[in-house]
Amino acid sequence: MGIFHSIPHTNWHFYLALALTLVAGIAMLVILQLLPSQWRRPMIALVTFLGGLYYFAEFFIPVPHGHEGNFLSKYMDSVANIASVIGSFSIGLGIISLIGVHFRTALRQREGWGFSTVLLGAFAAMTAFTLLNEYAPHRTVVPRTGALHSPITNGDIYGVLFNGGLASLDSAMFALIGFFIISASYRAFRIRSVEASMLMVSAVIVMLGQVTLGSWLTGWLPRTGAASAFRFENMSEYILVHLNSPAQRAVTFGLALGALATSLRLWLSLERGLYFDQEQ
Amino acid sequence: MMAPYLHHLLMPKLLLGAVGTIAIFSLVFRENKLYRLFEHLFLGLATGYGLATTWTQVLRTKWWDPMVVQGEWIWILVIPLGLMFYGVYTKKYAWMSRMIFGLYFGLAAGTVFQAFASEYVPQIRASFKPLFSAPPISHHQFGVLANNWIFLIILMCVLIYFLFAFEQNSPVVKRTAAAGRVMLMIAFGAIFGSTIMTREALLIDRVRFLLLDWLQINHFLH
Amino acid sequence: MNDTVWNKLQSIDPRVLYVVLLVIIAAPMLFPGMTLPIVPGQQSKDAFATIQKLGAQKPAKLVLLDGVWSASTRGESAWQTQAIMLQLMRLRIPFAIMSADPQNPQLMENLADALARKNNYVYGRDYINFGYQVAYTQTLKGIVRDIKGTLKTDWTGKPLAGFAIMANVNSIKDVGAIAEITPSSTLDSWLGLVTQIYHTPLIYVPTAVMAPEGYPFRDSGQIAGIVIGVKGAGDYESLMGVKLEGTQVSTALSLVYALIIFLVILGNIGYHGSRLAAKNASNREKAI
Amino acid sequence: MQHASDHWSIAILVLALSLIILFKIVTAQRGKLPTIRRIAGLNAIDEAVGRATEMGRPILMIPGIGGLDIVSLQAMNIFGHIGRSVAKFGNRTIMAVCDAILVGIGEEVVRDAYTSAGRPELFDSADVRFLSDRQFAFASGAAGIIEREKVAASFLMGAFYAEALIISEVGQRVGAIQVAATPQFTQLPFFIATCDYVLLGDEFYAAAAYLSRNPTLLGSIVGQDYAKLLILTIVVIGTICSSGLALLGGHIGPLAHAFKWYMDLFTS
Repeated sequence: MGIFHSIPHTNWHFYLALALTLVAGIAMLVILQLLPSQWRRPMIALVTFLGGLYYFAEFFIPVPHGHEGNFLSKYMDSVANIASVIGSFSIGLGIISLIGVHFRTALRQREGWGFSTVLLGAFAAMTAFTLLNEYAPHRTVVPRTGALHSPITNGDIYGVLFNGGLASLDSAMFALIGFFIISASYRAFRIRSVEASMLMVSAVIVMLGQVTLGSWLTGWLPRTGAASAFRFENMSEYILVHLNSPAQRAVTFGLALGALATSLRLWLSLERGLYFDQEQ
Repeated sequence: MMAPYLHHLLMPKLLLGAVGTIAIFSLVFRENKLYRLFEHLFLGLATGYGLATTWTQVLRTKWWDPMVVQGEWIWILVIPLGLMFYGVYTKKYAWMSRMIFGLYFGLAAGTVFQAFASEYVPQIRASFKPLFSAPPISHHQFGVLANNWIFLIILMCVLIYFLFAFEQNSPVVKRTAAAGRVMLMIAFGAIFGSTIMTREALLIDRVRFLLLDWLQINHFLH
Repeated sequence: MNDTVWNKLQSIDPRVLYVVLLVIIAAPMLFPGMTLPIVPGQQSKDAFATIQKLGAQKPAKLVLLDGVWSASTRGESAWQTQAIMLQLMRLRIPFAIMSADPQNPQLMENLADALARKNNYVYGRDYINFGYQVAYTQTLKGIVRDIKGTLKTDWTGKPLAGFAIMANVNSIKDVGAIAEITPSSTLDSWLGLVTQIYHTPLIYVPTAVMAPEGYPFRDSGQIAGIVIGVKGAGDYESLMGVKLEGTQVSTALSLVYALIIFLVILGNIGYHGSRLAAKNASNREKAI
Repeated sequence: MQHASDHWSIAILVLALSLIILFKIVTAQRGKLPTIRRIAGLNAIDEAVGRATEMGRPILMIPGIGGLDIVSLQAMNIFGHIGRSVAKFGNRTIMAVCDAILVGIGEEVVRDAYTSAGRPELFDSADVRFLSDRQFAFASGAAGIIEREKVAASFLMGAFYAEALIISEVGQRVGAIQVAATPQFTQLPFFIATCDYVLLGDEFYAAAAYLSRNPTLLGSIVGQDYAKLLILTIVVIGTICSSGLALLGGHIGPLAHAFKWYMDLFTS
């Protein structure tokens, strides 16, 4: 923040500046549209390159002695902010996609239009009450009557929608994994091949290393000495620390290089229009 | 006696949470109307919440306030830039959306160098583990050295499995790569096993919510 | 051929498994008396002993409970937190709550308040809640030198200087131990920024998934003990000789694990049984 | 480390790796087309697509639940290629996305796939669906689609987390052929347990090259391989150095200094 010139919003110059800049911005779009279309691909490539260049330069330009960063570093936050602000304008794409589909379904009463209506209603209600809870949490919606001991406020309704609705649906969905992990392990842990068996054996050892059940089975083994290595908790720890981590690290190296390569190809637009093939 | 209990069961927040949980759980038996209802409710709530918080947490704090309150007029430029996204819906302006996407491709790509240096090079360094040690070697030291050998061997096997440019037809490479896959499976098994507790604990917590917090069965038991 | 016992064994309808699972999970809640004996793991014992040692010295130093968990891992983290708080209260050790998640202060406070009522602990005298710390790294760097100056107020916004419990608590030097109750990888920042400086004992209280991150540091002595997931909470309760949620949930977990292993065995019997059967069948055909 | 000048040696390593990759890309573009080993999961794609067409059931693509980053873009890249063969068969593609920006990109990718296969009329923008940017809301929506559309094949490629098992287990239940690829090491076990084919580790990054035979991508893969070998060499030499130091014990000499110097090159 604070890197941009500012005019107090009480001053009419501020509104003039706003208007002019907005006009200029739209004019820029018009001009872009008028430019010859064979310029478009190179322009996209240029913009992409410039987008990446900032971070590249910020990293590689030497930092003068006794300084926190180089001359680009102080704009890091601003760049991140601008990116997230412009990016958040794209939320419309998502809303149009989801709401659009269900709006049409509801309107034309296609199969399942009832569900679409519920979705639209929930969407409207949640948007409204999240904002109302932000701006007027204590405003009364339903006044206190005989049945009600206290009036219902925006905050109350938001609480029901968020805690009763969103949050508990979140954890319910998360908890489904508890069911599926059972059927998945029942199906997957078969001694079919060396690989499948290894998957199963290490999974079972680690499981037994975690619960009392395992402590019973090998609890009789001595705490120390060679034999202690065969206690489930120790075997499981050995697998997790000494067998898991090198494999994981090797994979990480590959993935890091993959990301590096993909970034280079994108940044320098080497991928001859993979995403944007049909350039009209 | 019954009235307060009923009142408790019907408390909106609890009731919605409980019925919603049951609806979601019903999916594991079969997709059904109740699940579908709450799925749509869920998506609606989530999208509405997303939209509202995009305003309260991003646009208002990072854009509107700086622009209107602090008077940083230049921020208005964000509107035409943001509009470019919507070119995607028309053939004529689609390329403009590609331009703004391009900007984001660039931003996403540019950060990789610093990330690689700060996240992954340390892991390279951490792999320099001694395989020998000056005698006398204690019992503990011996164990450490043995583990370092195992570390290096597994690291090599797995890395070699992930070589693509070289057809793995030389028996040595083939075997090493095969060993690499086996090592991977051991690692995957370990992860699978160590994840179960956390997942089941969560399911148990939801069932507790239904039986104890909502139905309060413990009151009937004693 | 498809309805042989072997095939039945290796293709049980998942929905049957889910019902059995639900029954197993619900059982310990329906019959609270029904608990399996718990064999505490070494990791939990080390953690437990560390705090017992603090309780032995009078006046006991403040213990800092750092909560990174939110409602989504309540199923594990809450019972771990409860077990540790109970041990602290029984030893009359003062403790402070600090959070790295916006939801966490309320969740921890609820647990603390509920226990406080039974163990006559008073907020501000015996325990305090520093609340959610936004700039986490800066906070950690700060509290090493000056706790009151860095955190300034408790979670309700009252100045820390006004609380009796903070009278002799200035820097991390005055903290007897730190418990990191976390479902994510926050260990490094504590080891790197805080504990190494005055070798404050750190107790690692992760969800079961995160436990492996702690092992290397336990071996190097940078961690005093690990309370692993809900099993850790159960261990802890058995070490204190109480049976709370930790024990109950561990019991359910042990049963679930037993179920999984039983199913894996069934599946393999079925799988290999049917293969053997098929082999014999084909051999017989050859003989004829 | 925040800046190259904190540790030049490390920055130079990053540059060297980048240059190796770029060099291989350029040589490949110059027409020296490299071959890469077969990747089991990917040969299955045409089979999956073909079977889906026979059954007359749609194909589901999910580019993970990450935002607009390298991983999601790589996933879109792969889907661009799968999409082409789907379009050739004249089948229907449903793409479920978890990030608003990716909706736009997804539309582009799928439309391009149908257009370049000469079947633009088959593209329906309503089939590129934003479900939610909230992890488990997205999972519930994805599960719903899989169940109701009875998808015949689903391709789960990109950044997946806990929801991975939910989505793939539901898919397995409706009998979809599932091919998964994710850089999230901790989710691979669950894909292995539920999917027919799983691309491990950076097979995820090799996939696009393998499918497209596009020189740039193939070159990049070869470059990545050489980069891996460089890293392996660095690790081996590093191991020798640290072993050497250990063997020398406390004894300080030019050799010990050399060992330390090498190890410090990579110490940040």
